[in-house]
Amino acid sequence: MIETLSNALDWLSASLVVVLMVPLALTFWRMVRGPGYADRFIAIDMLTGIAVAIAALTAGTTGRREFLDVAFGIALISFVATCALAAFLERKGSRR
Amino acid sequence: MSLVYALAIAVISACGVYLMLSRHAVRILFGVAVLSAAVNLVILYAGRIVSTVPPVIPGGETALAVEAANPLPQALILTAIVIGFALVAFVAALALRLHRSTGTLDNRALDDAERLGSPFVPTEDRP
Amino acid sequence: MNSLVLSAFARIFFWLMIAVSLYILYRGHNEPGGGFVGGLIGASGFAILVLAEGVEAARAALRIHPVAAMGAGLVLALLSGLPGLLLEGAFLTHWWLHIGSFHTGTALLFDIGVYLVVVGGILALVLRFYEEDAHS
Amino acid sequence: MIVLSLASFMSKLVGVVFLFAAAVGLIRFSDPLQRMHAATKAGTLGAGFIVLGVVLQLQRLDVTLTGLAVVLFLLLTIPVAGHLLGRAAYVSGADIGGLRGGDALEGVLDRHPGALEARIGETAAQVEAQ
Amino acid sequence: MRSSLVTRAWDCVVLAAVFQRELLKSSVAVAQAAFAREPRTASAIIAMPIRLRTEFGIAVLANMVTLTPGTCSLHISDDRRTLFIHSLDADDPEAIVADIRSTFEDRIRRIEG
Amino acid sequence: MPLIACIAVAIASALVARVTAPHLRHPGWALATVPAALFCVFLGLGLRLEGEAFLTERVEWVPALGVALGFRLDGFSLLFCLLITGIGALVTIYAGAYFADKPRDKGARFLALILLFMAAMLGTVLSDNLIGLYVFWELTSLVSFLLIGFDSHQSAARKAALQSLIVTAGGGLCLFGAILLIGSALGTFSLSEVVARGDELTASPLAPAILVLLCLGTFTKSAQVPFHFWLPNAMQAPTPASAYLHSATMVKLGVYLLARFDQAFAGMPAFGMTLVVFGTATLLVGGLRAMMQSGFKGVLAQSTVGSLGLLVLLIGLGGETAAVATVGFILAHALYKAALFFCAGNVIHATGRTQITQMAGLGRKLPMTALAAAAAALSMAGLPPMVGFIAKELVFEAQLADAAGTLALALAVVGNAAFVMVALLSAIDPFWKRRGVPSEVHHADTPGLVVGPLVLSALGLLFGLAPGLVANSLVVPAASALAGRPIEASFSLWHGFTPMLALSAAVVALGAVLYALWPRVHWRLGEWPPLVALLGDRGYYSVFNGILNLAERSTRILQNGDQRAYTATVVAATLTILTLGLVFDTPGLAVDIDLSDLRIAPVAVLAFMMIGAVAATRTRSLLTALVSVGIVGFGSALVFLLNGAPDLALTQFSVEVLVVVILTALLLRIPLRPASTRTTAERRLDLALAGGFGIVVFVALIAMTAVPFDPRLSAFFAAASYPEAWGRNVVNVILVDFRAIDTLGEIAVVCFAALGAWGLLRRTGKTGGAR
Amino acid sequence: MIGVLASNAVLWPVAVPLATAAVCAALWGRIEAQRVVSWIGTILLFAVSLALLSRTVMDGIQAIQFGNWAAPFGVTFAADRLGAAMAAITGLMALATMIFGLADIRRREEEAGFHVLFHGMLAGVNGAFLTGDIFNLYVWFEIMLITAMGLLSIRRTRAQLDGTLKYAVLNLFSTLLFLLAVALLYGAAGTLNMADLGRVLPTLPPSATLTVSALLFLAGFGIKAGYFPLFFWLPASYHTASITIAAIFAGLLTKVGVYACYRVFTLIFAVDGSGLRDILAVMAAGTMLFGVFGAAVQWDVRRILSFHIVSQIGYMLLGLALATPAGLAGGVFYIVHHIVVKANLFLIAGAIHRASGTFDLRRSGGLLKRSPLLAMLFLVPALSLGGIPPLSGFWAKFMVIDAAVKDQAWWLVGVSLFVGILTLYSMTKIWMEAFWKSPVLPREAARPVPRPMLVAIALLSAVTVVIGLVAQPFVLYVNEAAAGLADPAGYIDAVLGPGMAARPGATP
Ligand code: NA
Ligand code: NA
Repeated sequence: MIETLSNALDWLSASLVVVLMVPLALTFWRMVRGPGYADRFIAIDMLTGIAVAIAALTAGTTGRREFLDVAFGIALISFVATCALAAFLERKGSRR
Repeated sequence: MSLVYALAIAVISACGVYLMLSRHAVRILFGVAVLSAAVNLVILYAGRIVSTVPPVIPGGETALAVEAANPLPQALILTAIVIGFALVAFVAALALRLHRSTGTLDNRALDDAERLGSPFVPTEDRP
Repeated sequence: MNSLVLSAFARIFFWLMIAVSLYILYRGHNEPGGGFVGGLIGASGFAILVLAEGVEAARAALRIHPVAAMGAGLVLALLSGLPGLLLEGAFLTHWWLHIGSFHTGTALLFDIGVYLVVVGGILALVLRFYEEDAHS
Repeated sequence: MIVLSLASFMSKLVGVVFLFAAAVGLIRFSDPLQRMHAATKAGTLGAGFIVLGVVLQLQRLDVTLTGLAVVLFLLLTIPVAGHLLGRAAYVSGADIGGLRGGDALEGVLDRHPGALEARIGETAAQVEAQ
Repeated sequence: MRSSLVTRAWDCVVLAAVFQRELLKSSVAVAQAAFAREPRTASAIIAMPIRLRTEFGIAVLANMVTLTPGTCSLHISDDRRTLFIHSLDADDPEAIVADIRSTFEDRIRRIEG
Repeated sequence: MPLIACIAVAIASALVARVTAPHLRHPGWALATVPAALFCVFLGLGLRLEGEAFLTERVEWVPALGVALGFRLDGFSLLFCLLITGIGALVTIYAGAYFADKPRDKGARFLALILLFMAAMLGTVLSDNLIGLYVFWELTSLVSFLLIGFDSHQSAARKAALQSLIVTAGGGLCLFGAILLIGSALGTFSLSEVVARGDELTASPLAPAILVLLCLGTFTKSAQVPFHFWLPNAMQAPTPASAYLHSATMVKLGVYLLARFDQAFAGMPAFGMTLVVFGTATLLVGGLRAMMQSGFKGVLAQSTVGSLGLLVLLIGLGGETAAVATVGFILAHALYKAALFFCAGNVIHATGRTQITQMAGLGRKLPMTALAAAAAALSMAGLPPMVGFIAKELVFEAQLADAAGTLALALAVVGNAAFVMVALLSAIDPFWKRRGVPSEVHHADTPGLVVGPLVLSALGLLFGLAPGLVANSLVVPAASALAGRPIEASFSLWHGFTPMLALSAAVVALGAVLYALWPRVHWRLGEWPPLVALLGDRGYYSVFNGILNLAERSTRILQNGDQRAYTATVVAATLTILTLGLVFDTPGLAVDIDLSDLRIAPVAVLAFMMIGAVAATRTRSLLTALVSVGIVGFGSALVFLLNGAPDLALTQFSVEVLVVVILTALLLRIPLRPASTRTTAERRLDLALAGGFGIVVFVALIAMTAVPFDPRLSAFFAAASYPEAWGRNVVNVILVDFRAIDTLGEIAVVCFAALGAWGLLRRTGKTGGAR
Repeated sequence: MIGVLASNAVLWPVAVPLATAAVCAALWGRIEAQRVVSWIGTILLFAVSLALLSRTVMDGIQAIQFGNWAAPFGVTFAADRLGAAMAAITGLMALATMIFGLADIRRREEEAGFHVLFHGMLAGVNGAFLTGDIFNLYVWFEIMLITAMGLLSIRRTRAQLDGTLKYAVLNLFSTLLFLLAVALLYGAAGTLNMADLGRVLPTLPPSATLTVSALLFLAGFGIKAGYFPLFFWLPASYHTASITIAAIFAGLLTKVGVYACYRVFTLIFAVDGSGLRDILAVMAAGTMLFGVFGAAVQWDVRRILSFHIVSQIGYMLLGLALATPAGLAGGVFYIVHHIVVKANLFLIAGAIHRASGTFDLRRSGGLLKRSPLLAMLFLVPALSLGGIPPLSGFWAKFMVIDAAVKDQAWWLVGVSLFVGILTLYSMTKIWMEAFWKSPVLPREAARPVPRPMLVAIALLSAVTVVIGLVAQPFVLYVNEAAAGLADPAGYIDAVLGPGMAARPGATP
């Protein structure tokens, strides 16, 4: 019984990655379709969370810490991209 | 699964080639990036995509598990990613410099190299 | 970018990233990471400085010229192969020091070289791309 | 044991739901600033819950430390990122249709009257001139 | 009048806990809004006078504001006296300001000492 | 090794001349000692040759290619060697005097070239190895080019030089082709061996090709129709060069080689017929064009063309008499034509004029020149008692003896009459013509300028009076060498009343008539467009310019300056070869497709990547494109993440971030929505090309499914990573240890790319821009 | 110690320039110090490349395994006669161009990283010549590409930037095709070591993957090498580079593409008995013909020479297309000869520019009087390129065309001969316009040719003359090199261990 439940949970955990494909698709949609540059950039920022989530879930399903390390790296570094995008938007978009 | 990978790689590389056929320097740059990504996937594909286990030897063991992913393509891709990045960065710098120097990135307006010493351009017209 | 929030946190991010990058560099031989990823994260730290405080601040933070850093990294990577060449007869044969279950060797030197090249190279790129156009 | 598994799964599930909500918000909200609320907050929290779930699932010290570090980094970076993006959106003249309750920033920050994408959409020559 | 180090450390812990709670509340709110039948349409940018001494304190406040329900810091005036906040809820700006003041700003001031 | 020594001395003398001539008081006389000495050596060597006897020397040069410096002196080459060195000595003296009033350095350069040319000539006629022969052959073309363009400030000289080089070196390449074919057919490059194995040669399937290429090579050199035009244009060269190269020696190389091969092609009648046809045509064209000229050197040059035609005709004929006639005519022609050129040079040098019509009454002012001209002209006209008479008799005899010759005989009479006319014109008009004002001269005869013509004319007389001097020592051995067997031939002044004598008389009479007509017809003929078009170098220029036009058009099309056209062509070419290869080289397409391992998440990510890639191509906004490309990159990171490659995922993700950092900085400064750069048609074509590329990639990838994977390398890394390289992250161990050199190269790329970008984006206008 | 250095002879021609580049980069901003290091590096490179050559001649194929990891697991460097010759000629080119550069390279170019990029490029070139690993070859190609782009654009004139862009696009495409080919090959054969590939591939059944891989190699290398119809980037860019750089490009870079073709299509894939042969033959003819056509219509010396690179590449490709030992030998001879000659001609173009003030032949002139020594020195490479005996180019043409004759490839023989005359024509054009013709530009435009330029030109001309006059050892050398290419068993054994070539199925 418990084993069955445990197995079911494992299976469900694994399929959570599949579920995450939906927010990923929506985010991509926002990235490509905009309409504004700000919208696209916000969507790109959102990718960080999804990427961390997928990495973490993979770590969970495989039981390997290496994937959590990836999440760790993503969490840290993606911020730079957001900064760059914001800087771009502010400088390109401002009156100057 | 191979079929899906093959299809995706084919589509992505076709898009890369299409972008590279543009006359705009930055689109060409994007083409290089896309085609590079496709080729990286080809390397992964060539090593046979069969496993989700990372090729890291767990503590306490001395050899990689049999079911681990093929590490060699990963190492090759890593090298290729880095090289691709370096090239993209250089071409971006080139594009920026081109724009600063000529005010355009459209290849139809960029003919300084072909005009230099061209027999088909009148002498007094040459830079 | 003239943002108080960013500039107040920039140095924290910078040092955090440098620290993390060194950690990732160090442990790369056994876990995901290594000189390249470490270098990328380190360079990102500098990129934060560039974005928050400008090009000069980042240059000052590196202290040596980014190109010289790349050169030094490349030299280091080459040098790390020499002990193996002289002692084992083949270039890039790494030389190991074993302390119990702890192993370190010239491979780490090599990775440090990679790290330096990546940090210097990417910083060079970012600096140039974020310099204000003084002309044009 | 099974309790932890269950908790872990629930945590992940909550995370996924939050991420889902964030993505839906990203699609449904009417202007960039509203969308940003969804992305930064719900997205971050969703990721955090999932990491927490994995920490609960694996129950190892190294995983726990790494997981905590991930959450810490997310909490550190997301608000700054949100702040920067929001301000940039505002300055660049992004179309903030939902802003009906007043704009205290008007006159404080130099907001461009037209959205960037609208401006460059017109002619390339115009962009050249700026 | 600076409070003791111990007090300030305790305040930090409290602040962090409060912050977690607020973050949770904020996310739930966003999730609700996202799935709501009628997506909200009216938001506002409001100005909040701030009384913090240090830049770092201001930055921390701004970040916390961002991560709390329905609000996001957009800008800090050049004289460091006003924080501009985007609020998803445009109904009662004063209440929002008062809420932020009580949950975050006062605590941060205490930690600043 | 006397032969090699002779050639070496000749080459060395050229260098010596270049260095010492500017410092010598009489460089011509001094340097003439070298050819004179060589002449004596060859005379000495010749006296030791009897009948078919010959002298060979051989030094290996590139034995790996079958190339030796093989030299062979027989009667025929002896004749040439004596002419080359003997006339060479006189030309050297003459050139010294000719350039006496010019800057010394210029004279030195000229003398050096003349001596170098002599060396090249000697090498050609002495070479037995065909490759060696070709080396010297091309050297003569080259020196000829330098000499024709010697007055390089004149565009006419440069033009003529280029023309001669194109024709003779182009012909040289044909000769080269012939030589390679011969080597391929017979396995040897030895000329004597090839001649000895003539039957094998003619039996070879390559024989027709060899014949054609050989004729092209020799006809160009010896100015045969249709390559006759370059030789008269070559008169742009200073006269000593004209006398030496373009009348007496170099142009006879073609004849020399044809004569050599005559015996080898004995079994192939087409060879003889070709020569007769082209030789006769050349004889007529030369004669006719001589009638059209009025320049002194030009007239002589045209008659040289005719003479060369006559020689080729003779070689084409069979029989012993033809061989003797060939040899005799070569000898006589060299003597009189060089002498006449010297005389022409003297007149031109003294008066500064070039047209015969502008010259008059020079007989008293340049008496020695006039005397020499008269004697040489007698020989040329084929009048007794000159050697030219003997030669002409032999020519007619040979023609009468051969069926093909009889056919050409009538035409030959006309051609020979033209020679008579030229002879009369050269000997009479400039010197003794009454009409017009006597020309002014800048100087009288000088010893250096007259010794050459006088000696040559005197020899013409001497050999005519005493043919025995040369008959058995020179003519018969040479003819025997050509025929490949000992020949009993009569080389004497008087044969009695023969048909040949009658023909000679007719020729002289006809020649006299032509001479009388010349003042009235030459300019009319010379300006008659159809004739000019037919006989001039218009054909050459239409071919030449045709090729250049083709070149220009192809270059305009191919290298059109359009980047997209380049890329499109490259992609199209790549696709073409891929398609050809797949169609012809792959037996079917084996695939092994398994859909049971389908996982949804990677499939979704791959789908997103495809959509991203397509979106990147669809949008006109660079920013949207950047975002779409970002999807592809981010998608790769996820694919890596989902397939057990955390290192890759992290790296790809980090790289994506830095790409955003850099590219946004780029996009900040450029228009984000550039106008479209492709027309709809171009876009369609690009779509087709890109689609084709995708299909090929797809085929290659699914075909891989049927290939079993060889996991040797990965298995080794899996096993050795920790025990031998002390690392648990196998990917990283590969990077820093197993394949560290890759990584070293990779960081070098990063270093150089960053450095290049650093340099590209340095500030302008300041030094220290590298900061 | 000496023993270790000597047994790693194949390492140094790569390590020395790479280290030189690295040290120069580390000395950033200190131009004088960089110059000293750069010179030491150049001389050392010349020395070690000669040492490698002599060791290869004495002891046969030199192979090293990096990190002592046995092939095919690690990365191998191996020098057979072909590789050693290429490395040696690279050393010579480096020396000559550095000498020339004394009078040509400006301080501003040095500040922009000339020394780093120059030695980096040499490392890339030598790495490509000496590596025995197909993926590693890709890495060296990229080093070459990136340094070449840096050097090409070093003066940042508009023409250089435009030229660099055109260079970049097609060469990036080329390297991507190359990498794709490597990936497919790895997927089919499971190994990257070239000797191992040569051993394994014959045992594999034919597959579309392998066919596509082979042809992608051809296309990728073909773009690099400037084959028809893939050469467009070359005439669009080479003439914009400053002369020292153009000379080393002209000499070396395209030849790396040709070399790679020779290596891959002898060791790994077989040309003979496949459709490849006809494809190569058509490409060779087109390369010769359209290259020389392009050259014939140009008036700018650099452009003439650039198109001639293409044209001459056709002869080298012809050698490979024949796929006979004689053809390969001719091709190898052609490569070696042409590197020297073409680099020299570019150097002379620089000297012509100095002495007459222009690269435009129509405005040039009078150099025979102004610089008779230069005129003499010009004739050597020009006539050699034109195939005039007894210079090096004659033997090269002789060997290639003779191989075509022996192979009864008549139309190729015809095209080769025809192209020969047009080659001579365009060399003559330079001679007539720049040297013979009276000067067009005023005297002030002309400057005396600096001594270092003449020294460099004389050095290379001397090499051309020596190869021409003493051709026998060179012919023997390339014959052996070609024999090694035609039968790669020796190479395979040297890399994988004795007897491995004979056991295609075995696992080392
Ligand atoms: Na070249
Ligand atoms: Na050519």
